[in-house]
Amino acid sequence: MVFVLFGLSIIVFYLTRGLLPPNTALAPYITPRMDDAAKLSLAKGLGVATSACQSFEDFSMGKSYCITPLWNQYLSWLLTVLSGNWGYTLLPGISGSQTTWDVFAGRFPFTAELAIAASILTIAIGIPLGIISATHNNKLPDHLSRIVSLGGYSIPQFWFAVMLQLIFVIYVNVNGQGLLPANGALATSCAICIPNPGTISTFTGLPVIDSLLSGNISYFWDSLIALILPSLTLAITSIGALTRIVRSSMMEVLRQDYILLARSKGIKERVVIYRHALRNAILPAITVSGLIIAFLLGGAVIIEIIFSWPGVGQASLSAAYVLDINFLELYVLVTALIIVVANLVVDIIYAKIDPRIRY
Amino acid sequence: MSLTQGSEDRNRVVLRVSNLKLNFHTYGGDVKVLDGIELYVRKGEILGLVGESGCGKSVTALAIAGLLPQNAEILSGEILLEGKNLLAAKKEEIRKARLSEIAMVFQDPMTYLNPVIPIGKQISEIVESDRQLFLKPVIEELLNESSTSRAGYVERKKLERILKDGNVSKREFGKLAKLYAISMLRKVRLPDPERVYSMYPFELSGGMRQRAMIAMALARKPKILLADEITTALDVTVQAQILKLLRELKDQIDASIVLITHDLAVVAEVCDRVAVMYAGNIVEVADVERIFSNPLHPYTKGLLESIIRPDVVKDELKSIRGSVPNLINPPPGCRFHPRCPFAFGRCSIEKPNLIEAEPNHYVSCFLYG
Amino acid sequence: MNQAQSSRFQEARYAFYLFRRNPVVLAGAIISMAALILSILSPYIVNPSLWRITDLTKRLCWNNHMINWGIRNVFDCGGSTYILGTDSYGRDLLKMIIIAIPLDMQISLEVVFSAVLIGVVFGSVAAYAGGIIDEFVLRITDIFLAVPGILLAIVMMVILGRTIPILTFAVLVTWWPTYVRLMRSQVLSEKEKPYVESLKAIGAGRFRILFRHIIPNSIYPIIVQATLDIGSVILTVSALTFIGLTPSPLLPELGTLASSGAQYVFTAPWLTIFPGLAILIISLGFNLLGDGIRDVFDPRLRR
Amino acid sequence: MVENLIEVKDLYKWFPIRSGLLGRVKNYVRAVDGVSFSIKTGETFGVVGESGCGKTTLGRTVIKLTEPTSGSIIYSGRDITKLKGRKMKEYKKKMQIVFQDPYASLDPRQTIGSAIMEPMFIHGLVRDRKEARSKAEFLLEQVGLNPDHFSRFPHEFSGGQRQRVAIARALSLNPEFIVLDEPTSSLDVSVQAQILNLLSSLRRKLNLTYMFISHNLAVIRQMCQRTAVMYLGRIVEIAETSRIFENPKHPYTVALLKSVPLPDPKKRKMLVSLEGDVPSPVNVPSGCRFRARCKYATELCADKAPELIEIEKDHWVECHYDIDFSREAKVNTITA
Repeated sequence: MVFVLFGLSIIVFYLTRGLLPPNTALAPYITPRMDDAAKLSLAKGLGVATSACQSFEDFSMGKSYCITPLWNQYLSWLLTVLSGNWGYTLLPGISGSQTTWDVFAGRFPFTAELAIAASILTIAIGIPLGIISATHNNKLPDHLSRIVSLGGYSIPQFWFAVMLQLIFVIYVNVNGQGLLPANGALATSCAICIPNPGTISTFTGLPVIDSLLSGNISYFWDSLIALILPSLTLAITSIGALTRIVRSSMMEVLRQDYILLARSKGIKERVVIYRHALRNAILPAITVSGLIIAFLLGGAVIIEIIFSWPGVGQASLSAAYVLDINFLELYVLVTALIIVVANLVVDIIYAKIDPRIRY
Repeated sequence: MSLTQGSEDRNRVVLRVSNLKLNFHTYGGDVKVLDGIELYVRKGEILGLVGESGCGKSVTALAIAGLLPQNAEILSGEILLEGKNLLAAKKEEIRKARLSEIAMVFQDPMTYLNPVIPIGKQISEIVESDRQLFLKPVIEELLNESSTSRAGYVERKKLERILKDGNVSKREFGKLAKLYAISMLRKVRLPDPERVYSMYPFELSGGMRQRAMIAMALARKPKILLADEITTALDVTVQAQILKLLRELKDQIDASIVLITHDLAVVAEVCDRVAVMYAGNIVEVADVERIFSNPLHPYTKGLLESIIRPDVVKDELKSIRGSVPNLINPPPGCRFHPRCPFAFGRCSIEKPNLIEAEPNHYVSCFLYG
Repeated sequence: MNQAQSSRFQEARYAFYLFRRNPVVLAGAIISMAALILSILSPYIVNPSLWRITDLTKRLCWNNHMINWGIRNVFDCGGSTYILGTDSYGRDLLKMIIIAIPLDMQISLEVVFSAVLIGVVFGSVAAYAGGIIDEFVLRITDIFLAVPGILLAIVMMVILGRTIPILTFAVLVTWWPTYVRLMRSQVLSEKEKPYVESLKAIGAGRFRILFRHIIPNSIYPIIVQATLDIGSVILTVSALTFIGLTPSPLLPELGTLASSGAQYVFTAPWLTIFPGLAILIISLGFNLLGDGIRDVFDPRLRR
Repeated sequence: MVENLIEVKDLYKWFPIRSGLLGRVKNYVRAVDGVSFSIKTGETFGVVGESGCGKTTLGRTVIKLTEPTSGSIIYSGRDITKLKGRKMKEYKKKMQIVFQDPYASLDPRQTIGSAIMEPMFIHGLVRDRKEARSKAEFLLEQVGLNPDHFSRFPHEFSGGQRQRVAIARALSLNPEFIVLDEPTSSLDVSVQAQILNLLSSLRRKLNLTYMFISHNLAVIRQMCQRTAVMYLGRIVEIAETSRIFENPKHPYTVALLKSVPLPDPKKRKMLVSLEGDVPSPVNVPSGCRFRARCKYATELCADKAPELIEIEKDHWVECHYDIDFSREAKVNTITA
């Protein structure tokens, strides 16, 4: 687990530092008032420039005597970053100098909210659909479910998003207003995004939950509605994937001898399916849920851009364009951390359900 | 048909299968698995159903229990359980029949027990599924047990009260069901049944799993127990234990047992009567002694001759020539005729009926009329 | 070799039977074949350099009266009928889509083919060698499986440049670990089978057993996964180009075409609808086919 | 000619049970736990025991399909225990094995012809494909299959036919010694007899030596000249087969024989002679490993593990006591 994060940090570091001019590493830490001498000492302080380096110009030109070896840079970067110093954000359109960490932390709850909502949709739709499909093998519900799931799995998310916007803005509208909002969560236009500052207090950072906890029902309702289209779009692919997995593992389990025995006992078919089959069939679905979380977090980038959702994904594209590498590194590592932790949780749940693993 | 007109005492027949024909649909064509099965089971007897793999003996059992796979199609026949035709019954009625009248025990209990549910729960869920139906048997069993054991005088009073009221909460019944399951585990001689109750199948040995599966069948107090190759996957010493258990249980419970096996030695050891199957037909039925001392059908003769005995050394082992026919295109007439040393013209044209060649000895072969 | 042919013939007949039994799968096969054939024939149908010719007087036209969009101010520029309208550069959208399909297919096939190759080699070697080699390969895949693919691709494309080869590479980087894992688990289960032991007994060497017997027997799930992934790669590639990571906004690539229309979605919806629909149909075709192949080659469903 | 084709001395095969991240060895499965015996040239040597007793592992270790943990295997006078690579290949050619499950022991994607020819190519026994093919067709005929079936796939055959293919394949290297690991236990009764007859006639015709592993006492009695009874990784009794059946000396052998049902309803017996199951080969009981199930067990049995001793000529028993079993119900009587 630590190994994964460590290995990943090397890859990301190489990609962002090894391939880009040394200046980019410095950029997040430079303040407007710095002169070249200050910049040079900053570079030395960050372990990018050698102590032998004479002028900032040489450093910027990438003169070899000025640049420390890459592994050295990596170690000092690791130290800097682990001490919590992620520098200032380079994202455009942000007033004042906000730190990368603050921007990330302010935006992250929106992404989390989206991913959580999509996970809930995936599970709530994917699993029942898979079961129905398996228990009605090669009958009408199976064919319908196959079309829905494979369709969901095949549909371009960006296109689905645009189509939803088109439908709800143009074709389905009430009093000239779209039925569902086509854009954005209910956040003030943001660098550090805060859901309507002042109207609700912050507990978890997730607007939907915070508004509920604050007792602001109308805000809760609005933010829930704003969540519908983006989370549905984000979930559509994983719903398809999960449905297929549940279907095939359910069909496999239904062919097992112990299902025949359960049926031979004369207990109700409902009990056979939900107690005897589902518990076994769900195991492969749990195994892939780690992958699904990775997929949802990654897919959030595109959805957030299309729906102007104020999460980290949306910011990541601008961050890439302005080479705000600290933001990107932070994003990749936090996401990877979530995925690794999710996989750990998956293992624990797996062992809970399958007694053979426990021993 | 002949079997129903025989010199059989009708009142003692619990289960009767007549003219059961069924096909399996496969991509290669329809497999004619059963070709008019005639069978009856008397009260309290152990009937051996013998035949080689693929002869349809397991399918017959599955048909009786209403557990045929989806690609099976029943063409004709009746399965009468105490006069009620199961083939004409509704799905729900057949399920109820499985719940209380027909119990099935399978071979290789590793794959037949649910790996993620504790053994005991797999037993108690049966009685818990129908409180009304099982209230009386459960409490009677528990009363019975508490009278033999020292424990639980207070329990006894409570049980009697519940029995009198005929009414119990779901929670309360859950507790009773657990006790009942433990008593069933004890009945099949599992050591330390309280502990086994909460164990998972993978923690038990093959013999213990087989016992647990028998306990599941007993829990229902069935009228018919279909035991499908229950000792095939076991070692000889464990097989001996299970066969002994089966014989003991037969005296204790009020059930008829159909023992499906390919092993004639097992049949000789425990059965009262034997039905021999070949390629989807019953070819011979008689008392176990008669079958072994005076087999009539050429297939039965061949089968008996090809048994390798631990007490006899032969120079050359005998076997039946040829191999089992493909049931997509079974031979016309008697399905055994291509392998039969006594076959004559009529055998390849006409199908012989099961006739009573001697009293209570039925055979389907033209050699006997 | 008459007998062998008859045996193989039976296999084929069985496969065909399973296909035929399921019309949905058959549809998938037809769509996938059509996409492949269209990719090959595309240069003969439409001049492949047509995309460079822009005519801003004909931008965002719709003169196909079969469809009424229900939108005001649809601009009809007359002339010959553009079945799918024109795009924001005045090019015939249908022709652009026909030019675009081979490009997307090519990227997708390259990614999938390379991923399969890497997966088969590293996966089987890891599983068969076991020990430290296995552990090492496994950890490396762990690292790559923990990266959100799109994000890594964005970073790579911004840093390394927005070109088609880098796009292909960026997608491949997150795609190969799945195949290594899949192949590894296949080989692991295959090498425990009794026939492998009987091969050892006749004195067959490790390489013969691995390459002649284990790999051919474990390849079917890989083929299924590859078929399914042809569609998925197209989805990922077009998503990346849709958000702007495209070599040129003029490039006839399905995601780019849809992207250039996204800003006009409320006035000229066809611009987004049809390229997206093309992606959907191709992807669906391969997914249906892959799903069908899985059923056909599923050993549990046989006999 | 050497009288003993194979001599096995003090053979051990322990499988490590690994666990945890670093794969540390936690315990061992003691599948074969100190076994010595010899097989005479030309005989059929039976190994009988219940599942998990280590008989299959023993068969595999003897032909070095798995490497022994310790002990020695002497093949016609030469110690082959430590041989590797090229030198071992020579001996591998002489020693073959036929497995239990004919459905799984053939590569499903390989025609049976190619499966039979493969060993010949590996060992360079044939000059070209043509020669290999004609030899394969000859082998098919020899095991009672139609040579025209050369290009068919395993799934087109029945269990008995597949076992014939497996035998043909084992024969393709002209071996001297064949381990038969439960060769008929997954077959039907009538087919079983055919395969056993085939094996007997091949042994006579080709001068083969068999090690016949089975749990089926009837088959062992029919096929083997001498028999070893295994229990939990050790041989508890070795003698001529008729001696084992008529005058068994180990309580386990007696119990085993008494558990076998006879196909004769007039000879019904109370079968049960042993309670409980075989203990796990991971936690082997101290002293005599059979004592927990043995009704004759004493304190001595718990304290000290018995050694395999020769109580009569060529009759070895691993028991502290010489128990008189004549009062036990007569097990089996010869009638033919």
